[in-house]
Amino acid sequence: MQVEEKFTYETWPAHSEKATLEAKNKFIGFWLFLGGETVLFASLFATYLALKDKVPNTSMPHAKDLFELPLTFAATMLLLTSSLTSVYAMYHMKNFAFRKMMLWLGLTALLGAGFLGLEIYEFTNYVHEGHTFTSSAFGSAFYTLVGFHGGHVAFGLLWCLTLMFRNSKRGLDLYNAPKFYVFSLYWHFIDVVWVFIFTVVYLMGMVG
Amino acid sequence: MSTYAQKKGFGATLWDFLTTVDHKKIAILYLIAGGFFFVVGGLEAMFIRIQLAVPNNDFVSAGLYNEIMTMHGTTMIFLAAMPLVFAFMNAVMPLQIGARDVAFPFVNALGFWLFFFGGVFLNLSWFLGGAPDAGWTSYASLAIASKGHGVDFYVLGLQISGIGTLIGGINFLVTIINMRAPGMTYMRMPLFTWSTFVTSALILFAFPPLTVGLVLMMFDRLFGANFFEVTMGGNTVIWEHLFWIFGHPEVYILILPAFGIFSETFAIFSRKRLFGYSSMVFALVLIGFLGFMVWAHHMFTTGLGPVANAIFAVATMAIGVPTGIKIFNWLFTMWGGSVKFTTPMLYAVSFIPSFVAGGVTGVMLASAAADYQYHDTYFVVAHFHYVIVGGVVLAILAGTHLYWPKMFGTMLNETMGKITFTLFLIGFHLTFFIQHFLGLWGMPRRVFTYLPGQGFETANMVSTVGAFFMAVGVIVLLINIIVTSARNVRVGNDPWGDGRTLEWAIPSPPPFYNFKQLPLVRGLDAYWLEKMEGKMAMTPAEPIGDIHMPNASFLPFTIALGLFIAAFGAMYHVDHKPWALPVMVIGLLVTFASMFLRSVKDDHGFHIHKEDLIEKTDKGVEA
Amino acid sequence: MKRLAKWRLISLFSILALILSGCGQPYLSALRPAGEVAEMQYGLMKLSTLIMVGVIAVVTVIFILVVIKFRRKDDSEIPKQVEGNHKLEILWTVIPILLLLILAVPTVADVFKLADVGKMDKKGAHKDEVVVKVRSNLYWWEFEYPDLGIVTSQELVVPTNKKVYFSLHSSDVKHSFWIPAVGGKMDTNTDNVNKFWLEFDDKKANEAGNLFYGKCAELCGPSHALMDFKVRAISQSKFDSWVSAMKDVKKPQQATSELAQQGQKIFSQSCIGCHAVTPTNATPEKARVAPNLTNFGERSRVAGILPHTKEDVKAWIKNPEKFKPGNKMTGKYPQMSDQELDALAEYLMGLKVQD
Amino acid sequence: MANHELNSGNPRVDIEYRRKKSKEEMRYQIVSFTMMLFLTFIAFGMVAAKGFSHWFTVPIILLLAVVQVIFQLYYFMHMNQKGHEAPSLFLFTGLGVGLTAILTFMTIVWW
Repeated sequence: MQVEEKFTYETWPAHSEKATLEAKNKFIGFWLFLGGETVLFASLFATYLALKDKVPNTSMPHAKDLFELPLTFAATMLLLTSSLTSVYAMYHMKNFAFRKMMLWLGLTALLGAGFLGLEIYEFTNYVHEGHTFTSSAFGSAFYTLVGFHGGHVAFGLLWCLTLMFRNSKRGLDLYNAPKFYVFSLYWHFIDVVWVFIFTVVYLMGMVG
Repeated sequence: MSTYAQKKGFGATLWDFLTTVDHKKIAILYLIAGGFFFVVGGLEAMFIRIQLAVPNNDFVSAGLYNEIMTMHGTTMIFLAAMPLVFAFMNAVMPLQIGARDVAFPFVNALGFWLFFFGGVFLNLSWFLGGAPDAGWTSYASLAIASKGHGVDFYVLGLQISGIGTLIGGINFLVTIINMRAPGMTYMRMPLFTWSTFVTSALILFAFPPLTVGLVLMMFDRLFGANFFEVTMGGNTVIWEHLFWIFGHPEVYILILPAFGIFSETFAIFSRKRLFGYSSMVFALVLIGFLGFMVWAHHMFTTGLGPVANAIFAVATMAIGVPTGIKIFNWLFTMWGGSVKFTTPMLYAVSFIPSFVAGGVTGVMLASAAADYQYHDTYFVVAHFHYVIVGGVVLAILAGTHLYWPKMFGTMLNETMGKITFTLFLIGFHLTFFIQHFLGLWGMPRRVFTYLPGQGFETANMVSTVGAFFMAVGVIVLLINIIVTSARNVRVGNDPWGDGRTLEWAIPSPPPFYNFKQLPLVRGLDAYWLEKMEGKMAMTPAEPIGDIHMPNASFLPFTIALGLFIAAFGAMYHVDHKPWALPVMVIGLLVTFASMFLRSVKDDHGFHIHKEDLIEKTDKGVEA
Repeated sequence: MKRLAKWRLISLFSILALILSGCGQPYLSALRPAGEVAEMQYGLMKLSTLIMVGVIAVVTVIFILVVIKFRRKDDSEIPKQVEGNHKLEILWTVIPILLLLILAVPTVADVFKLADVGKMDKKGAHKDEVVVKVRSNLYWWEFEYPDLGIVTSQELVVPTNKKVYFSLHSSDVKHSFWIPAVGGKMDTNTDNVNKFWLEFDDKKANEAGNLFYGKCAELCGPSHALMDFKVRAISQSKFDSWVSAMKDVKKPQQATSELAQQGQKIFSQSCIGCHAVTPTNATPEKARVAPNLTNFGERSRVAGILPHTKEDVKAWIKNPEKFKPGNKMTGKYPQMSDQELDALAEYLMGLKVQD
Repeated sequence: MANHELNSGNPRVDIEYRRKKSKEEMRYQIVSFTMMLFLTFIAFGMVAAKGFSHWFTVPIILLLAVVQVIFQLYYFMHMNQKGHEAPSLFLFTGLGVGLTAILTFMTIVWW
């Protein structure tokens, strides 16, 4: 199959994300990369758990004193919903509905940006309470873990926007379909990591 | 090397190599760069041995010795052994499975340039105020306390080259999963391909912990974090764990490809299929799996407690079983065979006793209570040099001789090869055997000197003499390479005459598209099967058609270059140099701009047309 | 080829000669165990070596047979392509497992035995165990006896034929505490206190001249190689009298000779800020920034490495950097004239608690 | 669920079949999403309520997280479909390695 071939609704293949050899490679390669990312985040989680609440003096805030449930809940809702919107985008890609796909992708990016905004707001709050990157081992570990995730979200945003910008005039073909698909995998993976962050860092931090 | 290549000037050739995405050319780049760093690391080793030849020597100062010792370990592991292994993987593995290239040719080139710039960055430390001096393990308390920028060079250099290795690993995995020729099932893959597969999986899971460890140390040293700052609540043992979660699989990342090369060598020069193929594959996978369960045996004396020590001791011993299986399978591959002692075979044969010696001391070290005596002494130094030199380096030397004709189309001189072998093997045992005893007699490792009167003098002198044998052996190899390249006698498809796997079925060096028609694989040792039926070539699995090839690109180079530049900015940012931050930003911009360019500019590659392929066959230019 | 054979022979002989030349020095070698712990570890070494030599023997026999018997004689011969042999493969899977089990059982037992330090935390007046708090510093060692209330440096003094418990900690970077002849090592971490025990055999201590060598076994900086210490292992009664002699030093000893008195004056001007000359552990650890010199005159080495002579003391004080690069003493005190050095050395060599 | 072989020969039938399949998949995905929202509510609610003991809450919220992630992986990331053998092998191996690391860091890093 030629990658630049023009398709119609009828001829669009069922698995456009895996229709060519390049696409298959991309698909498997990205999953493997996610396997590696799992170990990366696990190492960061491990470090965080080992250094949780390790502060040089008792006057400094612990996890319990810092975190606020409503903020985390709002961030969680944003990211969860963005996961659903990117599922919708993939649904429309399958049906060769380019405009709709772009719409849902745009929504995904918007939700992601909202999440990032909340996270930045949250971090500035903590800094005011004396919990900074350099104030304690706990601080370093917290910002590194959550910041790594935030960095992934930011990179995902850039990626999403680049994809949308580059392909806005072109429409769907077998060259860019796997790209959109792989992006959606990435975005779901970010959500997976976040599920563990809000559970292990925030909720377990609040419980003590 | 390609059929399309005309006689070109130096500039054009250079540009060709800077932009190539061809796995065979990238293999040559890995071979050259890895070979260069191997010589650098070897020189460092010679300085170490000269310094230790006599007690209270002052050939190098204490501080400089620590830098040399650190760089010797780091260079040999990250910049010599791994890239050399990668060279063979790149050169041979796609051919062995009948693929036209790796899955991501662009990423393959990017991996090389990241490794290369990381290595160059690390070695620039010699000229920019001193190399890292905290040992290749760079334990946190000492590494954090280390003054100057040495450890920063270590952290940033390894980070850059580590990313290169990681994406290289993913690339090989996808290639093997997706791009095997028709009929090439998993259980028909040559053992070198299997070892590439398992090794790449280990890379995929082992490098992220290293990345995290390096990030933490970078944050601590450059950006004021407190992961390892005990007074701020930090903990240095975290580094030890992260490093060894990576570090132990790393040992297998090096040794498994060596097993692969030797498996091929034994089969080829015994003219016999590998004994117990399935159990060999099983053993490979098992070693890879166990490799992740044993890292804390490097930390027996850290004080993890008896429960942890006991568990990790027993788990470590378990690795002896699959390794033993492999040794006996190799022996029985030769049993009943028709063994020809070529240079690669000599390395393979001498590998068995050398590696067994290293392996059994490994089991001795696994016995935790006894390890309290061995730990951090010359016994350990002897052990890992027996495994790494007696395993990995011998394999690299064997592979160099074995695959040289496939990579360059000309054979290394056998006589000189055998001279190298003899000198190197004698030197190796002379250098390291005695070090077992030095350790047991009470000599700690990583000492820049020792006091007279402790009984260490003679043994150290013997060890130094041995090192010179090895050095001369390597020099002979270099001369061999120069002479061979100058003579440039061309060879055919199967220069050893006993090739068994697909890479020997096509010309040496192969055309840049590898296989004109993908071969049909009918069993293990596909080419051997055809030869036994009297055919001289593989049966094609497809009609001649257009071949899709990737375009060359300069972007891998610039992506890596950007990170290289940014690393300088990050490092000098702690000195409050006004230019540091701009340099970092510029570097990152170069990287991200290149990545952006890559994603917005479509790269559909090009096609070699069917007519061109047929035409050439008719003229008899390429088979 | 003949020359090569000769070389092989020579190297073989030299290695053999070295092995036969002994098992190292009695005061230093792990192969001359001088206590329960080292004995236990030596036992494991022997057991594992025995097993391993067995394995090597089997491999060697097959190896030699193969290499001799199956050389290619005829270039056209094609051997039979054997797939494998399940019986053989099971054999060389099961036997190694059994061999490893033989090694694993005593290993695990010993690991737990060596980690048994329950007795050291026992409280109360009847405590009979000797406990030593080891604190490692950039290139020197401090030994504190918390139950006895005394501190000494560089030279550990212990009673023989008795378990000595150690608690280990580092005050700067990670080091590792190792007395090869007496038992395996343990790291001194910056994060936590590690604990283990050793036992010093009386007879073996006598053979070793009652002085064992101790080493730092973890890379800790430029002078890692020179971070040696010594262990004076003496009988219980001698140990007791040493302890009471140490305890008797309530305030700095007064020098007797005129030269030494001069030296003492210099010492109290330039040195006492870091070096204590009383053995009490009343001062906090952080303030103890240099080796305690209470019984310096009785030690066997200067700075842990130099011969114990007046000349070496002078040379050391004159330029410590020359002997231990990167040490913390260099530059902490004013330059001294030869006359001052002479006086200082005289005073220091006179610092003895026992006659 | 989804099918690689679409060989009825009639494109119209194929399309309709595929549309139906996609719709069906979408329904599963919406159900998963609702479930995930629900589980998140429970988790946050348990912590907000503060009435439960630590030993009760922590395992439950961890379990809820695992269930959520399974929804993500199998429905949103399509791991329930064919052709995901290599992905799941590598993802779960990575998970195994990661969990070993986490277990270690929680047991033998501090004394």
